[in-house]
Amino acid sequence: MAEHTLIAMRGIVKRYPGVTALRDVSLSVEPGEVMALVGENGAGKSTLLKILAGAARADEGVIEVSGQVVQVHSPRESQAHGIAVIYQELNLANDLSVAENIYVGREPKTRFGTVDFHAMKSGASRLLTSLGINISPDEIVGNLNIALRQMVEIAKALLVDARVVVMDEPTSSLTEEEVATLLTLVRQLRATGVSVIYVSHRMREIFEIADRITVMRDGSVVGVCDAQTTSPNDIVQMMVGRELEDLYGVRTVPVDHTAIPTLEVRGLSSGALLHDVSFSVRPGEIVALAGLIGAGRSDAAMTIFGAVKRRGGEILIDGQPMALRTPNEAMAAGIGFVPEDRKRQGLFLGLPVRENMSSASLPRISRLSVVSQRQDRELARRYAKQLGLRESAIEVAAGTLSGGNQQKVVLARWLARLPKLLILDEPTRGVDVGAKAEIYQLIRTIAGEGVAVLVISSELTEVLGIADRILVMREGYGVGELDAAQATEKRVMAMATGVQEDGS
Amino acid sequence: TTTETSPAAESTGDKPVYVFLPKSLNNPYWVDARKGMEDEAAKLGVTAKFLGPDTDDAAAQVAIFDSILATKPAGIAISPNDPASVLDNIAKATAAGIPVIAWDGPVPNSDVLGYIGTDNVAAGVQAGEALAKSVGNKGKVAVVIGSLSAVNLNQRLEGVKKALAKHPDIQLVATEVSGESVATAQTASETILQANPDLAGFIGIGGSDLPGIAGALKSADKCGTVKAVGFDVVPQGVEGMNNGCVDALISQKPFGMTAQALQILVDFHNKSSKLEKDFVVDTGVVTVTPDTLAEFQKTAH
Amino acid sequence: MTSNGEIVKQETHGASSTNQLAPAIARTTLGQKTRKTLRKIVTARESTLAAVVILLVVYLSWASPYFFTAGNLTVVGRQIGLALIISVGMTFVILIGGIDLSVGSVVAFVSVLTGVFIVNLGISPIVAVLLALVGGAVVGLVNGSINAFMGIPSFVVTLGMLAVARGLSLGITSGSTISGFPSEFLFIGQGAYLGIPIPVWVAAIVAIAAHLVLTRTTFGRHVYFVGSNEEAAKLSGIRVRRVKISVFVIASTLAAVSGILETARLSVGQPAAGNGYELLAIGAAVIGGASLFGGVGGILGTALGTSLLLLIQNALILLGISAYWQQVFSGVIIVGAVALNMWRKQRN
Amino acid sequence: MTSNGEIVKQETHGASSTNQLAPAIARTTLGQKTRKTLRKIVTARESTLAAVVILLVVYLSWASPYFFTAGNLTVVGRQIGLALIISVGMTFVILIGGIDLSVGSVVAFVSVLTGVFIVNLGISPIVAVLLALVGGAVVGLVNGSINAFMGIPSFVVTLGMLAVARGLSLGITSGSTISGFPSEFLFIGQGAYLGIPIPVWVAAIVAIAAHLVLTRTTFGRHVYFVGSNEEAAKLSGIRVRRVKISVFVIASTLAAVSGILETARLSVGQPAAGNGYELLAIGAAVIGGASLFGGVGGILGTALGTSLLLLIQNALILLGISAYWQQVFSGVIIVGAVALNMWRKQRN
Ligand SMILES: Nc1ncnc2c1ncn2[C@@H]1O[C@H](COP(=O)(O)OP(=O)(O)OP(=O)(O)O)[C@@H](O)[C@H]1O
Ligand SMILES: Nc1ncnc2c1ncn2[C@@H]1O[C@H](COP(=O)(O)OP(=O)(O)OP(=O)(O)O)[C@@H](O)[C@H]1O
Ligand SMILES: [Mg+2]
Ligand SMILES: [Mg+2]
Repeated sequence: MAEHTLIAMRGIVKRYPGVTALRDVSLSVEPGEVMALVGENGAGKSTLLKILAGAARADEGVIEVSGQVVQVHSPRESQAHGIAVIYQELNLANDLSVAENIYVGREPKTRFGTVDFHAMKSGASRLLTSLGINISPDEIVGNLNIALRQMVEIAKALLVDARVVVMDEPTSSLTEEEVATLLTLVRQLRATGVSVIYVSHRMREIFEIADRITVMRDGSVVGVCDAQTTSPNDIVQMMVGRELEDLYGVRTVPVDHTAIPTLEVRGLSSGALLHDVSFSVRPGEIVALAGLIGAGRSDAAMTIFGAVKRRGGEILIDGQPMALRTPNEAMAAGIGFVPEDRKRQGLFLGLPVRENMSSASLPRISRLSVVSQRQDRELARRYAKQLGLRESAIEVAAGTLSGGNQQKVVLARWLARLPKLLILDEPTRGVDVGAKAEIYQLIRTIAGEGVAVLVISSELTEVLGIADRILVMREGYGVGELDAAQATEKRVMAMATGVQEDGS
Repeated sequence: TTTETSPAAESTGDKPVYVFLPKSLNNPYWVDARKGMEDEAAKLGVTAKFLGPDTDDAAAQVAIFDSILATKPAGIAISPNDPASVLDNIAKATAAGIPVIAWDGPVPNSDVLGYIGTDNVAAGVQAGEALAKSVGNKGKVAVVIGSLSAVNLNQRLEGVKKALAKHPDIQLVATEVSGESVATAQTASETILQANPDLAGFIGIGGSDLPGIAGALKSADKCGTVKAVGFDVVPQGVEGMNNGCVDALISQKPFGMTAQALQILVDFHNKSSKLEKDFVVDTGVVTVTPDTLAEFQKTAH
Repeated sequence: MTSNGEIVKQETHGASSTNQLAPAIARTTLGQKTRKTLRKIVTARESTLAAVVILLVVYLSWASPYFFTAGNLTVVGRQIGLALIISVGMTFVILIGGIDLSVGSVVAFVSVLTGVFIVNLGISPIVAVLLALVGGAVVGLVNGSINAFMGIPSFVVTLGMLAVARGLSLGITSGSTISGFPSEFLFIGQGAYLGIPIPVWVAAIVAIAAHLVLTRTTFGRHVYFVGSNEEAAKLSGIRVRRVKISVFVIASTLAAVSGILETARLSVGQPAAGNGYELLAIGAAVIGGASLFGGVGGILGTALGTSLLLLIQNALILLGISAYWQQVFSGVIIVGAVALNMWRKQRN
Repeated sequence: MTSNGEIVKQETHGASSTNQLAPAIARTTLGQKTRKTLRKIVTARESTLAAVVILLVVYLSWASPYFFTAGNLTVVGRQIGLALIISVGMTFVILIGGIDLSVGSVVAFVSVLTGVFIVNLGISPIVAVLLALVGGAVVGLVNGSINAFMGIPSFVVTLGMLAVARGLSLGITSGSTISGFPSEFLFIGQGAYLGIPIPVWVAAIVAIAAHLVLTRTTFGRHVYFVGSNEEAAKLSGIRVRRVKISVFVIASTLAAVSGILETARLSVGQPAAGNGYELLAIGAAVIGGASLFGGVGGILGTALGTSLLLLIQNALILLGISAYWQQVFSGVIIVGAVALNMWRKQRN
């Protein structure tokens, strides 16, 4: 190759108080290649990319762009080198519109030097349409759900005339359709000579798109492989340090189909998005809600949990109709709920992980309203261990954890509460394969103990792997139910998109 | 532009230090008071400090009083924001052998050695009389007062009302607060003028009130038509009088008052005072009118 | 100041929560357009507040024969104008999620500076005014730089500056006031042009300019962005520090403008000026819908908030409410007006 | 109040950012433990501020022969105590991301109420004090309910209440002050127990209790949760409204406690009391590290902030700094102290 390596990071070291996030990491990206970056939660992927983006400073090491050593002290400087970034933790202004977010810092100007809102809106519309997203550019970002915000973040990065696009888990909350669109886009970028650094925990995507794969573990690079000559199992082995045979596990205790359903909803409606949805979950059963972005799955979950006002229908817990007007009432009825948007709905970012974990179980670990420090610590230790969090992470502020580890904290909060109905909205968003297997195992275990589980997931393989029954939703309606045995990806997709009704 | 007659952080080991505790600092009235004190201190060759809160505030004044007690001054003159609030500290000072006198405002039922100043009620009566005279004993009048809760201002108001009560043809139609702000005083006066187009006269009770009234009269072009009476001969009052916007000023002679008060304190410190316990030195109130203004200014300092 | 419709229409870009999205179809007839504009006005964030202010004006015109007179409108207008100039600056600071407690002290500082320059030093009024403005701007520069570079919360920085600027004013004058300004200087506070007081003109120009800056320029958009999500703003390549410093300079400079006009209006430079103005200005912005967490708010709301606060003061005097009870009324009215606004917003 | 180490050690649970985690190994020797505790103290959020306060005390003891005298310490202690009681309540409000501007007016309201009850109506002091406390609590209940149920920003609600409570105090008394309290009542403001003024005892108890509530109880956790992320708190089953209302009741009740003590100290019930206390209290909490965005802060920080602010006032008088320039010094010192704290934190 006559050309220079496009991006070369050499000997990068990054220390945070108490943690060394990166130890002597090197990474190279050639022009027009897709370099996948994989590794366990907390391996240092995001940190490495933030350093490349100028959002964090390396303690040691150099960055070269086209063979030139460059200083990247701010996102501005990084942008000037043609680096565009899709951050893992979305960086959007919730009070502003979609168009304004996409064009921030690059606003088109009119003849008078003012912002050309017209050009901005039409440009944003075009971009979003090319991403297969139908939202108004005037919509306030704060009103969008996390998947749509993810798409806005993607659009924002694509606006830049970049030489390399960094994508840190762009698909963690997207469904198959959007993922397919995004991968097509990545291919188009590659075809025009733009490089892409692609981070994901979904192996399928990695092997679909990557030219090379860099594997990180514990702050170091443990290998760089050619995607053609490596198998997913090799990568998982390198990441986790062991084979993963059966990711999803198998049901050991059969579901009692005669038992009174723990949860039954009849004709549930709420807001503009949920219409007449009915289904039930029996003790020990794992039911999944599948559908596309905006199908109303999260709304259904939020409504059951009392976080969204119910406009119609009935909710029965153990056969008893319940009002469930607030999350507090839902919890009293034995419901637990892991929301989809951990940053906005889940975490107390500035508070210690320990307090985050016990926040829904305080009555259990306190006497006369005084929290038992010992039980508090024990609870945190137990779940940190179960979910593969370092014990030293217990006292740090939740906001300093890696994305996947933050997700584990929210999961721990609800596992610790021992509910009889657990609603999981995207429980494994951003979680690495190893931890995923642990989480699935945990879900299996509590289901085995008789807990009813309602899972919402955008990853079809996950839905198929774990659910006993699948309810498919489209545009706020329940459009069909499938037994695990009958379900295939094709059938679920067909129902979800409504392209080819087969109505079994 | 320092306050004291001595440098800021001098050692006060042997030299006696006298402290004056005014109600506040940010009012021209206190500028004259301070100058009187400074001139006298220079004359007597003693150190005197002028320490007060930024704005009228009883608790802040007591906090300063508290702190100053620790420095064991040779004598204290206090102009209380609220007489009851300083009783405790006066008792402590007296117990520590520090002579305390009330100045500018009395502290009844206290351990103070005596009082030098004016009678605020009497001053109010004089102001009321001056206004009655200037409006020809009839018509609507309005009051602008710095604060509804300041003891001295309430006493003046009481005097004003007492005087006006003797004139049945005079009606008090509005009492508004300025919060000791010239801007608010002017705003309130302007609005009163709107609501009472036939207003005959104004009285400004606090130090910032007359300047505001004068400004309002000027901007409404009613100088001379609507009479204005106020307290303290402050620069803006004088200017207003020269412009024909102000008709009478009630002076409490702050300059002479502090000078005399310092002399009294020094005498007490030196045990040479001929004044008895609970003395009252009435420094008198003067009504200054445009005719007597020049004369007053000559003699005041 | 400007026609209501105009402002509301632009305002909805800002950070409104109107969810009524018109379909993407471009073929809108004229009738549709008018209806759309109308609906936008009615559903705009500020519409209820505007309605409250209008109702107050109507009520006052009915209840007091003196309210709707040229004289009183001039009086109220000037007061609103002087306060609005400060509130507009405060709005910028609040929009980035900051607060500026020092504006009142800046008024005092500038009042004293103007007095010293013009009266004591005999500098020509125009030069003196410019120098005083520079003085105000420097205060803002200090506030902004400490906030942006040291990361000290703006509340603390400006609380310190509140004391420092007030202390300087007291120290420079030893507590005395400065009078004896030439009449050409006094004109800018007391005079009128086309029957409208100069401060009203200045306030109108300031408010319209600020509105245009906030809604139409990249700087304005960046102000909103920084306030909405500072981290995201930084990652998007916005020079966050520069925005912050600019915003504090704007706030202080506008406070200085108001301070100069007030000095001219009162004919006196005084260290006691501007006491408590910070609360009035913050209150006006927040009543007008600005969020102290940043990212939400606008000049139209602030103008309405300022008007409401000062109209209430005017009303209580005109209606002859006892001074002892005025504050009770004013507190209740303020909360009531905002409650109405909230209730409307939630129902939408 | 209590030994420094104790508090610091507990404090780090609150919402600290110390990331120095001891290894998980349980076999810690005594020496290690001491070193751990020491390190925790040194790296705690508040340590630099504490160092500044200690340095100030040391400097003052050296610079002024009057500072470290029983008399002066009593004086400063009482001032700090009275302010701290209010600041503690304010800390609760700030922790949930709110603000309470009405505390100063509550002091006035309660001061007047106490006067009316004891002097005018002749109610026995104990009953009168309890009634006055209820009065204060009711103010908080109103603030909290309007904020929680109508969603009106606390700034607006308490700005309204600032006016209403002050207006009521003025209206009830027609502006006059009330004196003539029996000496058993005055004792709680002027007296001492074991040589330490009663207000200091009260403040110490309040501060320690508040610290324990915030760090040890479920309610305290809820306060931090609500301030850190209201949405997440709601979804964790926390009754957010209840927490909000409680917090405002706490703030108002503590302001009432301080108001009663101050009334006893000044021997007078006055409608002008408490003017500007809100800024002092908010300032103390923020200087002590609390964030106005909620979720960050603690009682230790607030206590240090309050001490700093009042020590400066005392120092400037003792050192004989001209009253006209004192504010300049105090502003600079405040910002300087916080800057030091920031700088230390960033270096860590
Ligand atoms: N601001 C911070 N302060 C302290 N530690 C941090 C901070 N940011 C990251 N870390 C630590 O750095 C390490 C690497 O985190 P990073 O986010 O890079 O992981 P990751 O590989 O992206 O993981 P994931 O797949 O979960 O996103 C983690 O141990 C994390 O706790
Ligand atoms: N086209 C759209 N334009 C604007 N907002 C939309 C659109 N589609 C969905 N939304 C918003 O996003 C939310 C989608 O609902 P919900 O989150 O329940 O769907 P979901 O099936 O869980 O989808 P996802 O998998 O993306 O979370 C709704 O609250 C709606 O306001
Ligand atoms: Mg990551
Ligand atoms: Mg969803």
